[in-house]
Amino acid sequence: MSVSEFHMVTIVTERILKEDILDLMRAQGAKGFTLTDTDGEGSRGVRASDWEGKNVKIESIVGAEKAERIMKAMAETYFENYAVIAYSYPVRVFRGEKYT
Amino acid sequence: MSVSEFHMVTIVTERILKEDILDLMRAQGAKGFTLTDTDGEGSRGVRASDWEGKNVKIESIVGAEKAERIMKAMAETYFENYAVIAYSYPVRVFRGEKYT
Amino acid sequence: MSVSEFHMVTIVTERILKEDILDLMRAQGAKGFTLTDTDGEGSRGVRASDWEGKNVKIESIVGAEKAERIMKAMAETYFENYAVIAYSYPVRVFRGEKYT
Amino acid sequence: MDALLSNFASPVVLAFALGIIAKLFRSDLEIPRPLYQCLSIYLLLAIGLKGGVALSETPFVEFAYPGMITFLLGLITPLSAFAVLRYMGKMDLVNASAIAAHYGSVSAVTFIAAVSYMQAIGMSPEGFMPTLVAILEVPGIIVALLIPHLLGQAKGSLKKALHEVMTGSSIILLVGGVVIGYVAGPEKFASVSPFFVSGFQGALVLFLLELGMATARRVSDLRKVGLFLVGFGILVPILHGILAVWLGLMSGLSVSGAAVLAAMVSSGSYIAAPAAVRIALPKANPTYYLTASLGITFPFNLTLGIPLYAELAKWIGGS
Amino acid sequence: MDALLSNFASPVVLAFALGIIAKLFRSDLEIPRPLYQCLSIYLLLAIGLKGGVALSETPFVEFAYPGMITFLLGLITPLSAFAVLRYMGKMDLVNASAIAAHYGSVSAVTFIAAVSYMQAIGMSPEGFMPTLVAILEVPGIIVALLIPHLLGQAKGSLKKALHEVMTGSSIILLVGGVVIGYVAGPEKFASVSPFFVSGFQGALVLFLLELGMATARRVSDLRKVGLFLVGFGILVPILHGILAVWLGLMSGLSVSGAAVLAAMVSSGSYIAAPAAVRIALPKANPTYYLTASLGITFPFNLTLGIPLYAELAKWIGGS
Amino acid sequence: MDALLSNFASPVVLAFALGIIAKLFRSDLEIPRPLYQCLSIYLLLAIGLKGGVALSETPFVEFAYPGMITFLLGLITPLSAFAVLRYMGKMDLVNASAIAAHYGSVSAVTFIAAVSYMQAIGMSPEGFMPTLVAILEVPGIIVALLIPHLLGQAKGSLKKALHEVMTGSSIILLVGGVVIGYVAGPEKFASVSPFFVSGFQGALVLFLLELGMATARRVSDLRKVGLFLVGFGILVPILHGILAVWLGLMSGLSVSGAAVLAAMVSSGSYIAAPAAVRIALPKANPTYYLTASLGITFPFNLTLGIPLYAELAKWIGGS
Ligand SMILES: Nc1ncnc2c1ncn2[C@@H]1O[C@H](COP(=O)(O)O)[C@@H](O)[C@H]1O
Ligand SMILES: Nc1ncnc2c1ncn2[C@@H]1O[C@H](COP(=O)(O)O)[C@@H](O)[C@H]1O
Ligand SMILES: Nc1ncnc2c1ncn2[C@@H]1O[C@H](COP(=O)(O)O)[C@@H](O)[C@H]1O
Ligand code: NA
Ligand code: NA
Ligand code: NA
Repeated sequence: MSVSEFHMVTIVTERILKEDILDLMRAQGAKGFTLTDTDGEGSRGVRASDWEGKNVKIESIVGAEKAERIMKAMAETYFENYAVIAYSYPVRVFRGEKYT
Repeated sequence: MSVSEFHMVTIVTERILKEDILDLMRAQGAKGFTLTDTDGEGSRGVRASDWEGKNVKIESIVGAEKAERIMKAMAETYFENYAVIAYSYPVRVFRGEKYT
Repeated sequence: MSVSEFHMVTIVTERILKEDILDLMRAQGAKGFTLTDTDGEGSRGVRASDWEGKNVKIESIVGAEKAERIMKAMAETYFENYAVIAYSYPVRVFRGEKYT
Repeated sequence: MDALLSNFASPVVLAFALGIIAKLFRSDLEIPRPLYQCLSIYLLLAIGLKGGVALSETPFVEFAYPGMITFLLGLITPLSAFAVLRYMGKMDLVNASAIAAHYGSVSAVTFIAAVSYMQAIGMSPEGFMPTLVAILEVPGIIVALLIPHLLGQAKGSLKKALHEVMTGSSIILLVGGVVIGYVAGPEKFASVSPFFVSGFQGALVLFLLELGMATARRVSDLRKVGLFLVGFGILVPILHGILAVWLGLMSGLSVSGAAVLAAMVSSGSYIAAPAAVRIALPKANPTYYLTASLGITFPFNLTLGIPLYAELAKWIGGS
Repeated sequence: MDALLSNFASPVVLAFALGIIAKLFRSDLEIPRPLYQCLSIYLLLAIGLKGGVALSETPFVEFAYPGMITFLLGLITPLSAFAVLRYMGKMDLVNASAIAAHYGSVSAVTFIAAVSYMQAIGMSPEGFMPTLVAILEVPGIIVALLIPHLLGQAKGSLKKALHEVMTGSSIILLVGGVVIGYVAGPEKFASVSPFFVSGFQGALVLFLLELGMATARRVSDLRKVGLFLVGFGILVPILHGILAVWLGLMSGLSVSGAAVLAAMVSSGSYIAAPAAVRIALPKANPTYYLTASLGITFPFNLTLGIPLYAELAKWIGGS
Repeated sequence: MDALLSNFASPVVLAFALGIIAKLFRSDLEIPRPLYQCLSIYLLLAIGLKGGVALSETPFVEFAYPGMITFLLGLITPLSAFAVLRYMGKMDLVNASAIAAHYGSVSAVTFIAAVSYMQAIGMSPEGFMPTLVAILEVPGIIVALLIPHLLGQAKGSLKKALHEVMTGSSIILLVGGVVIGYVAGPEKFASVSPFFVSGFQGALVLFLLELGMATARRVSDLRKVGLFLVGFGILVPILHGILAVWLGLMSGLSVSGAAVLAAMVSSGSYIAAPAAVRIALPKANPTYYLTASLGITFPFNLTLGIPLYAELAKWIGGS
């Protein structure tokens, strides 16, 4: 079984944006997601999610190119108005077909 | 204090397999785990875990060789029939003795 | 928009130390955190957190130098007496100004 | 007809409908998973406790036949369900067994809904009925899982699955509740009865709100499972229901007891069975078994099935 | 004065105070988020159910005028709040609209506290009042959000925000509860009433404990929002309250019904409105709207506002 | 003997047993952590409230002596426990202090179980007993933690630990509940009483199910802690219990009040103390203090200790 390198794109954001961001990522070709409830503290103050539940972390393993596209789309759409961070790092996976 | 490089092996899978997979990883020499409840969406459709609770993410820091062994064992045992992904990435740690 | 490399410093520890460790990290210059509830198993046996709730994972994206400083301070202050692990890995981010 | 309308107007059925509607309108309403788990724990334990207390007041002879008949139905129904799926539906062995395991077991909520319905129309089923739920929970799953394992076609571990079904939370809570209720008896139970009895129907409303949402999530899978399974999910429960009414009356149950037994026997499990099947038959497709038991049979029983079994029991029981 | 002291000594107000004190002492007390969510679901559904049952027993004519007046107040109050903020407070368009949306909607807990207060002083507001909460929940938010969108100054999606507010969990639970209660009627409701009625006040104690802690977390933001907003959060509710008492009495509500209506109308939403505003007006600063509605108006109403509206209603209603 | 058997058959003790059995059979039954937290919050607040209401009806003189005696016992018991551990058990200073802190404080659940037991055998302890729980919660922990800090052998922060124990959730809820109950008084408490009183025993059943599972998880540690600690966990509580019965009766408590006081004093804390010890004495081994208080003393008290203290009180009290 062959090992290959992909990119883990991670978004941490307000709960309220979850569905929107998943749509954006699907549109850029992400095939799967792992979602985790998180709390957070960042450069912005309080926000509505106090009441709607916590932040959500969205993780998706994708190819290098898709990773770039998702990060870019995120930055353009959300960075100005919403509490959101995005980062990526390389991961090694088995059965890479799954993620492309 | 010396810094050394290890591998973070991460498994995301159905709740129902948790104990089995921890056993497999212990058998391959993993010394500790961090477990997180997660939700997920992947290439498979609905599954029983709708009712038993969510996915679980299992993270374990191990040496390079053990990482390879765990990933392989996972792929052979579970990839065909179960909803599971496995990936790994290098991490830097202090007090590396702990993980070997 | 420019991409830059930062370090993700991750701490997994007993719930009871959460506020203390956040203070330590803020003192070393961390600007934001993502907190996740986790369960865990490590080299130590049972601990008080059985009753106070689970482990907590603290993630913070910081520059290389701060990462080093945080890891060191953690090792000196907590490794002896408490259940805690710390590791770091490089991540790529957009809008890097946020983390410095 | 009146009975039917009255059933539709019960808070429990209406809450189920509200859950479905909320999902259809894409509401962000969510029952937090811990609440759902708490409600399950509470309802199962409460059922067990009440059954145990009632059992402690029932002479053994009164309970013996209904208990045996229930056990028997737990052995028969998975086989009949399997036969229909495999030979009429031409379904593959593994999926047929997986679905059969669900219909061999029982849905506790259908049971509760049936009891409430009977009480609402002024009839009172035997107090020990919850004990029958505990008896019906396990055997059907085992019988169905044995089929592919005996034929050597399974891939998972039967042993693990058996352990899972025998020590799964639903059976521990049900059986544990029965034992606690039986040992404590009515007097000692009195102190906990406000919590477990008075609050019961209200807790059920919240539970059915969640079940409604879960059902709605499953509706989109109806296309995937095909017309045969939809028919199966309605007709086989009716057949099982008729059988249960008949055997139940023969075993000495009252008319309303037989109707409740029919609801139990006809229902498909969606808590104990899925967990066991996932382990014993990993190749079985959850879309089939969950959609059948939760997406088809459960709403059918809740709305039409239960009144139907009640009429059947009155008719056969001649009252 | 006596009434005031008595209000301060109610378990619900005391629990609120306990929550504030716990946070001031930096206690690690935490209401687990799932419990907070459960309590919200329970309280909203219970309010709806009780309102629906009462409505099923109310002749349409009795309800028609109060219903219309409430709707009208839902249209007027966001505009008056906006006017004060924009023209007296010189607040920018987006933040003024965001705050106005909160004061156009309603805080369900303030409503409950008002009803409890009335009952404690021996008066009984109309049973259908909860239905008015449902009527008041939505229109004010929509009116306020329309302002910047009509002026082309918003950045978020009005369509998404409207969907959010129409299908948000609070409105689904309130309206769903009213419909279920109305269809089920008092007889079928009886079985679930121990859960939804007897437990209500106690559940409220836990909820206010959490609200107290949430309020305390917000107190440190008081400096940030400035004196104008503090004044706004006290005076505008009083004005809205007077208006509501007057219109409520005109519409045929009893004295205590008018007082409860005043509490509702004067209150600021902190569940439905924040979610909608976050989507429709992402540039609005949550510190302003949350601090005003939760940090200022809510504690004011809970302690001083409600007794004040009651006195006003008695005085204007001439009883 | 009869009393003993009857104690074993109470739903609360049976639920504890069910929890142990579930874990022994490796059931996957799990009480979701938020439910466990909710139950703790509910039980502690309910205890406080009931105590406060009762206190508001008690003349000060009746309460003064029992209150002082309880405080005194909070100072003595950690010292006696420490002496036994350090000089008879040759335990190191830090672990001896850590365990002593637990036995200086109190287990709220043991208290509740004792009250229920008394009521079941037809006796009624004073209504203000819960206030004594609040008095007993803190001082013992402080005394025990001071020992190694005075000797300069501690490594953690005493200041942080004191803050933790004074503002920990259990003390906030207990004391807060007492104050709310006292201020509200019996009349205003009536509205929340169905929630906090009627539901209490049932909620306790769920809580003890979880405690049973927690105890079972600890049983495997029994080997690790050695025979001395097992003996300590049974004998020292009995000694403390005798002392408490005697002082309790002297202070004017009724026979059943003295028995309940004995159960409280003899019990080891497993909520407030572990948190404080973890901070003040990080080098202490949790296996020792948790196994002793939760794995040995709690089950002993729940099953044998409470009936024993009751007999002792009857015998010494001469009734
Ligand atoms: N430096 C950081 N490291 C890790 N997580 C962060 C960091 N900054 C922000 N976050 C997360 O991103 C969320 C939004 O951040 P912000 O937009 O800065 O308020 C926060 O609530 C945190 O969960
Ligand atoms: N591309 C992906 N990125 C991140 N997580 C994934 C991805 N694909 C699958 N997962 C996770 O793995 C679980 C099982 O995936 P699957 O076997 O594809 O259904 C999903 O529920 C997700 O939590
Ligand atoms: N090798 C490991 N890999 C991942 N997480 C670990 C590892 N070792 C310990 N942990 C986590 O760190 C916590 C404290 O570890 P310890 O101090 O070894 O008891 C554990 O409860 C786990 O959550
Ligand atoms: Na069945
Ligand atoms: Na308003
Ligand atoms: Na003690």
